[in-house]
Amino acid sequence: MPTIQPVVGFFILGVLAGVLKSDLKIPEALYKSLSIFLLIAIGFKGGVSMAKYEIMDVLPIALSMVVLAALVPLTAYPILKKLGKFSQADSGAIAAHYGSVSAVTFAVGLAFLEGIKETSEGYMVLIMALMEIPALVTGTVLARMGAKGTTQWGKLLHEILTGTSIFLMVGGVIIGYYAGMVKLVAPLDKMYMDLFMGVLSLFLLEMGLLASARLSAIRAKGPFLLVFGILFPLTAGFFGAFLGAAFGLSTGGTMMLAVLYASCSYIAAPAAMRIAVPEADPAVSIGASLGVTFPFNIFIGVPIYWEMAKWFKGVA
Amino acid sequence: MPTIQPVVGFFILGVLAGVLKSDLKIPEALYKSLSIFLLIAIGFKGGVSMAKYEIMDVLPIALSMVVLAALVPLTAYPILKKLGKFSQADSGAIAAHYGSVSAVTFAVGLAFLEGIKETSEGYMVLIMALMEIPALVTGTVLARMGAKGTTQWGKLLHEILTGTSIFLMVGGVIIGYYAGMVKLVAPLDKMYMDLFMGVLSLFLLEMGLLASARLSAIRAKGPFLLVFGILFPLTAGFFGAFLGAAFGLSTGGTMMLAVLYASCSYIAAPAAMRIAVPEADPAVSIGASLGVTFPFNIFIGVPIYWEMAKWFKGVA
Amino acid sequence: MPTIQPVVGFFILGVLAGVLKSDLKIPEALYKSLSIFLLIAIGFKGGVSMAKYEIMDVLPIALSMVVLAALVPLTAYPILKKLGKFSQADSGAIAAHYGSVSAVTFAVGLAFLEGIKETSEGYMVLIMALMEIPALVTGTVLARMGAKGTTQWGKLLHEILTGTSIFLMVGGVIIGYYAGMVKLVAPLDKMYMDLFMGVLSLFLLEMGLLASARLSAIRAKGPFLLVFGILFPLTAGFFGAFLGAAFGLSTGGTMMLAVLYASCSYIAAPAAMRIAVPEADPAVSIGASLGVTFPFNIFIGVPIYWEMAKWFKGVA
Amino acid sequence: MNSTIAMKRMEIVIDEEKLEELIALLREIGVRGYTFIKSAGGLGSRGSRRPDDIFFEETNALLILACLEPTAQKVINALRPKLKDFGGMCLISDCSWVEGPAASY
Amino acid sequence: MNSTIAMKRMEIVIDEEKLEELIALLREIGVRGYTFIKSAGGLGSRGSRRPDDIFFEETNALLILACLEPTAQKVINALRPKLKDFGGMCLISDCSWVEGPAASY
Amino acid sequence: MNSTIAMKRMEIVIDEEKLEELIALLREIGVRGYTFIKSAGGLGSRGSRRPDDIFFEETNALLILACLEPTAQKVINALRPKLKDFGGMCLISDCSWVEGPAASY
Ligand SMILES: Nc1ncnc2c1ncn2[C@@H]1O[C@H](COP(=O)(O)O)[C@@H](O)[C@H]1O
Ligand SMILES: Nc1ncnc2c1ncn2[C@@H]1O[C@H](COP(=O)(O)O)[C@@H](O)[C@H]1O
Ligand SMILES: Nc1ncnc2c1ncn2[C@@H]1O[C@H](COP(=O)(O)O)[C@@H](O)[C@H]1O
Ligand code: NA
Ligand code: NA
Ligand code: NA
Repeated sequence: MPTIQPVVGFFILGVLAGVLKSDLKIPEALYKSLSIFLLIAIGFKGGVSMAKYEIMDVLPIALSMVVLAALVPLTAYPILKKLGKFSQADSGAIAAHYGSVSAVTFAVGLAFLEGIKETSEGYMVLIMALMEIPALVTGTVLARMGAKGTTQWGKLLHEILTGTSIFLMVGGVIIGYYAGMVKLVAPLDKMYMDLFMGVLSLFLLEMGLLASARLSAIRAKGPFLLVFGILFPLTAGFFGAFLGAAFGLSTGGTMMLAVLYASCSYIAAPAAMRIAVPEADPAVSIGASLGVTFPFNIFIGVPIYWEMAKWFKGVA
Repeated sequence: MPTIQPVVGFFILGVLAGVLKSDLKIPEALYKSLSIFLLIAIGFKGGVSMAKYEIMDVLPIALSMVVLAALVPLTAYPILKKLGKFSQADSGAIAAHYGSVSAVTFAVGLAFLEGIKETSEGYMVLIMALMEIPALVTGTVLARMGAKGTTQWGKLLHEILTGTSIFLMVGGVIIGYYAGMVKLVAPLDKMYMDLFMGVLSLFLLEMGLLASARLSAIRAKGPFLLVFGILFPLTAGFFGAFLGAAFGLSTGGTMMLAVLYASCSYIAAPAAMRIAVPEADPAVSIGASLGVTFPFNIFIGVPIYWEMAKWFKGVA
Repeated sequence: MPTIQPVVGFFILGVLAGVLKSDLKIPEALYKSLSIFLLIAIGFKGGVSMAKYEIMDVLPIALSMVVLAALVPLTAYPILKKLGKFSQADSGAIAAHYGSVSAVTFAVGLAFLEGIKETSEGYMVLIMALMEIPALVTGTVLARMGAKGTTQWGKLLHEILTGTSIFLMVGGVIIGYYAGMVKLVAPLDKMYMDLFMGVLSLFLLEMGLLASARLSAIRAKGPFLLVFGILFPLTAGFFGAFLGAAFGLSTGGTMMLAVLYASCSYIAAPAAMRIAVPEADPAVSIGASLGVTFPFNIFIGVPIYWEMAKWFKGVA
Repeated sequence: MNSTIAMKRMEIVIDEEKLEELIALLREIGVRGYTFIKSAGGLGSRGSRRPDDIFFEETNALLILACLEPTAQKVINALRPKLKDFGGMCLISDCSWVEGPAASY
Repeated sequence: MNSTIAMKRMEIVIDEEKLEELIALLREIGVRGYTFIKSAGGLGSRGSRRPDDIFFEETNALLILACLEPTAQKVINALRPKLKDFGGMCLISDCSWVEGPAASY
Repeated sequence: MNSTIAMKRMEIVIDEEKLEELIALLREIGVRGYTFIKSAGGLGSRGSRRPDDIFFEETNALLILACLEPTAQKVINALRPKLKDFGGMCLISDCSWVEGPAASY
């Protein structure tokens, strides 16, 4: 079993600060700046390594993986509704969160690969950006099926497509791709590549603070969400690893696809669901995704998805 | 024609975010922090490379180029007044903006030279800092000629000299010069040199957002300002390139002088003009300099000034 | 005498900006972000180099130095009370400030050693973090001896132990130590080590601004505090250097211990004293420690402590 | 109190996003002065809105307006149909304006 | 002013740290709307509190509350014993609420 | 409302840059309590001032002051000559102060 990355220690530090009621506070402007940096950097890194592929060769594979991502909320929804006894709106909203992805979990996955000197396909980042769309749309449809009142589809699609996350990641991919093509990655990499891990560490510190504040929100449905928040990503990750191997990705890429399927959103999805399903309670979905699944994934999930990837690649 | 730098792609990204009404926002504290960084870094880089010259050798040349910068607003003023039909106050204020310089355009110029592995004289940055003074003073005199009410010269000079831009750039020059002399550039360069391009990229993202918001302000005088905002910097840049070659600068330095003459201010000048010529409408001058001339310069102007510099150096 | 580090030039720049009433302002969010960075970085650097020691070997030495730190406020108190004619509360509070330490002075000391290619023991940072405790507790006891009203010991200890400074430094030490043990320092060092000096430079700029604003607060007791603020750290530093040599530290480590004893707090101590000794006037203690002792230490003190360390090591 | 003019003080709380629209409305009516503060939090009929929630940036703006009674009535008339869309509340009370060189009301 | 309801306007200034407690208290009483602003500075019996002091983050919060008279009296009664611990002040004045679709008072 | 004291509530809006000067003036008069909020925007006789304009940092400060009538009159007298230099406005209204342990007025 590979060693745990030091960077995730910052998440524990943040949780501790919350638990011990330390007066540590991350300025809001810093939190936002770090997330802008990470989104661009993730996109940029992906774009640079995408410059090595013929874009047309990978597009069909990438798109299939994106479309298949709609299966995740479709699976999550009945579980949440039947077993979890959530309302239709809440079930749909939580399903959308789990179908969507977490850029920071993705980043921790990349850091993990870096630590063990492995790589993954650059276009994984594009898949990540695009996966939001089927997940959020499916989640919304499920939440609103048969409900009265019209869904603000226009506003929702605008929010999804021009929301900070997708916008900056896709922008980063394009600039990184261009930089890779014209061989001018050089001075930008000092910032977006070399500092990636350091910036991620500060961001995880804040994530820890947030997670410890959010956990209390899920108290009522705590036991169910604890089980769901661990077993569901494991299952989704298993499916992702299977798909990755089936599509012939590298072992690193297979793991990253498992991470994408397993991770769930706590930035883009809450913003979208607020518009699409305002009657859902955001405290529950954020509490589960940030308080349970996110820490599970970065500490335990990522190494497991790596083992899954190796196993599937051995089988395949 | 050399390739466009990836870094300017971030400007496009910002403009797009504005046009598509993305919810992307750069926190104000980040914007200010980036500009503090860039001003120090520009000064520091310049100071370090100035440490290679005998300061007394270059001072007379530098001062002449600064004094000659007063010609720019003197030329711009009658054009704005006669052809543009602006009020005296507005003409003077816009002239001051175009006589003054843009540190970010300068930075893009440096990035361009870095991209093609060329260098320029370190003291260009000192010229940039000093050029503000004749430009803003001349612009103020023009705007206030024969106007009633007294000009607050004391307050204006204090604003110019201790304003954040000049203060940090000159401070950076002095510290960089000292660091160069005592050969202790080392650990500071990891920040102020290595990260320069990365920080610039984030700043350009915000510039793009601002530019797209500002363009609407010039609608009334749009066609005139569009033509003026492109042809005037081309002419001023041509004059700068001529001067640079005449003074015997390197090709890179010649280009940078052209950039200085061609670029126009949207940070220092607005602040100064608000004090000196409060009756001028800042929306127009900022709209023209940030919405038209700045993007023109960073995408099209800089490569053209490079060609001009090569041409003049060939001739000279 | 070794050359002055360029980085401290930024402190002068900040003071100048204050004196000249420049409109330069460091956004509050940047100031806080920089201090979060510096605290983690100091801890992380220390932790990484601690990974080279057997922790049990150094613990007794480290703890003795921490306990002996209580001597500093005990010495300062009678001087402040008798010679300085301060109230009991003020004397205790100022004593606590001078017994406590300044992480930024420590950082300047590290930068100094880096400049002359010397090193120090990594566990100095742990000593720094722990030294706050005896200093603040002793200062509080002195200030409250015989005073009516109960001391809020619980709240005070919570403030000291979970206050941002100690929390982040100790957190950084642990993560750095872990990273050092598992040999995964690599991508985090690009941020927390390489950028240390650059971030410090921006922080010193703000310190200069603050110091110039704070100096006016000590006008009434100015002459006494000026003498005290210089002679006391020199004496404490001398004692620290003696101890360092006696405990067998390296020359660099001996100097750093002198710096710890000589430096005084203007972040952690004010926060703690506000809770423990609310009747003391914070303007005086912050004015003396930030306006007098901090600049003295970073410009003149640090090189002197280096000479002291060399002298004691020669003697020892 | 001498040297003061009797006026109405209006206090409007709306979604921060709608502030520009409200200001445009006020300008149309001919209001010559107002003061606003952003990043306010609150509780209302649509639940609570908090400026420091990192996930949802739902903030209110508070606008204060001193004007003569007829203007106040005009503002109310213009505002009432919009209150639904804007959300929030509008309070009115009596106040006195201390006369100074400027008369921005 | 037509279409308005006579109400009480309460204005409370307390330590920002105590805001959550105050809000909990208000909710208990059954208050249905309020607006607050953080990062306020001020001077009071415990000396001055400034939002921009880099060493001491002592800030106040200002809370504004429009409600009917009986609720106001309930708030006063609940608040008075707490005022010592909360610090700060509480002002009350008359105001009129412009009727709109929502009635968050 | 029982247990309250009748007072004047003053509300002053000025350039944020002038706030220190205003506070000094208030202290001279002997005012014992006030609350202020920075980063306010507004429209007045000198045009509009916006806290979020990245090019021009023109912001107002809002200061609220509860005091007894004689103090209020003193403040007005001291403030009126300065209003030109300070810019801004000053409103006065009636209010009641809820009695508590501290009397910072
Ligand atoms: N009774 C009230 N007192 C003070 N502020 C209120 C009151 N009712 C509503 N508000 C404010 O108006 C905002 C929007 O209200 P609503 O549209 O009813 O949700 C709330 O978030 C509060 O800031
Ligand atoms: N007379 C007053 N007018 C306005 N605000 C006040 C007044 N007295 C106290 N305050 C506010 O209440 C806060 C706390 O007051 P205190 O608990 O008395 O120190 C102060 O910092 C002021 O912001
Ligand atoms: N009638 C008014 N109501 C509310 N605030 C006002 C009014 N007139 C002026 N102000 C405020 O006072 C500031 C300065 O006003 P002035 O000095 O007239 O430009 C404005 O920016 C507003 O914030
Ligand atoms: Na997922
Ligand atoms: Na120019
Ligand atoms: Na000390």
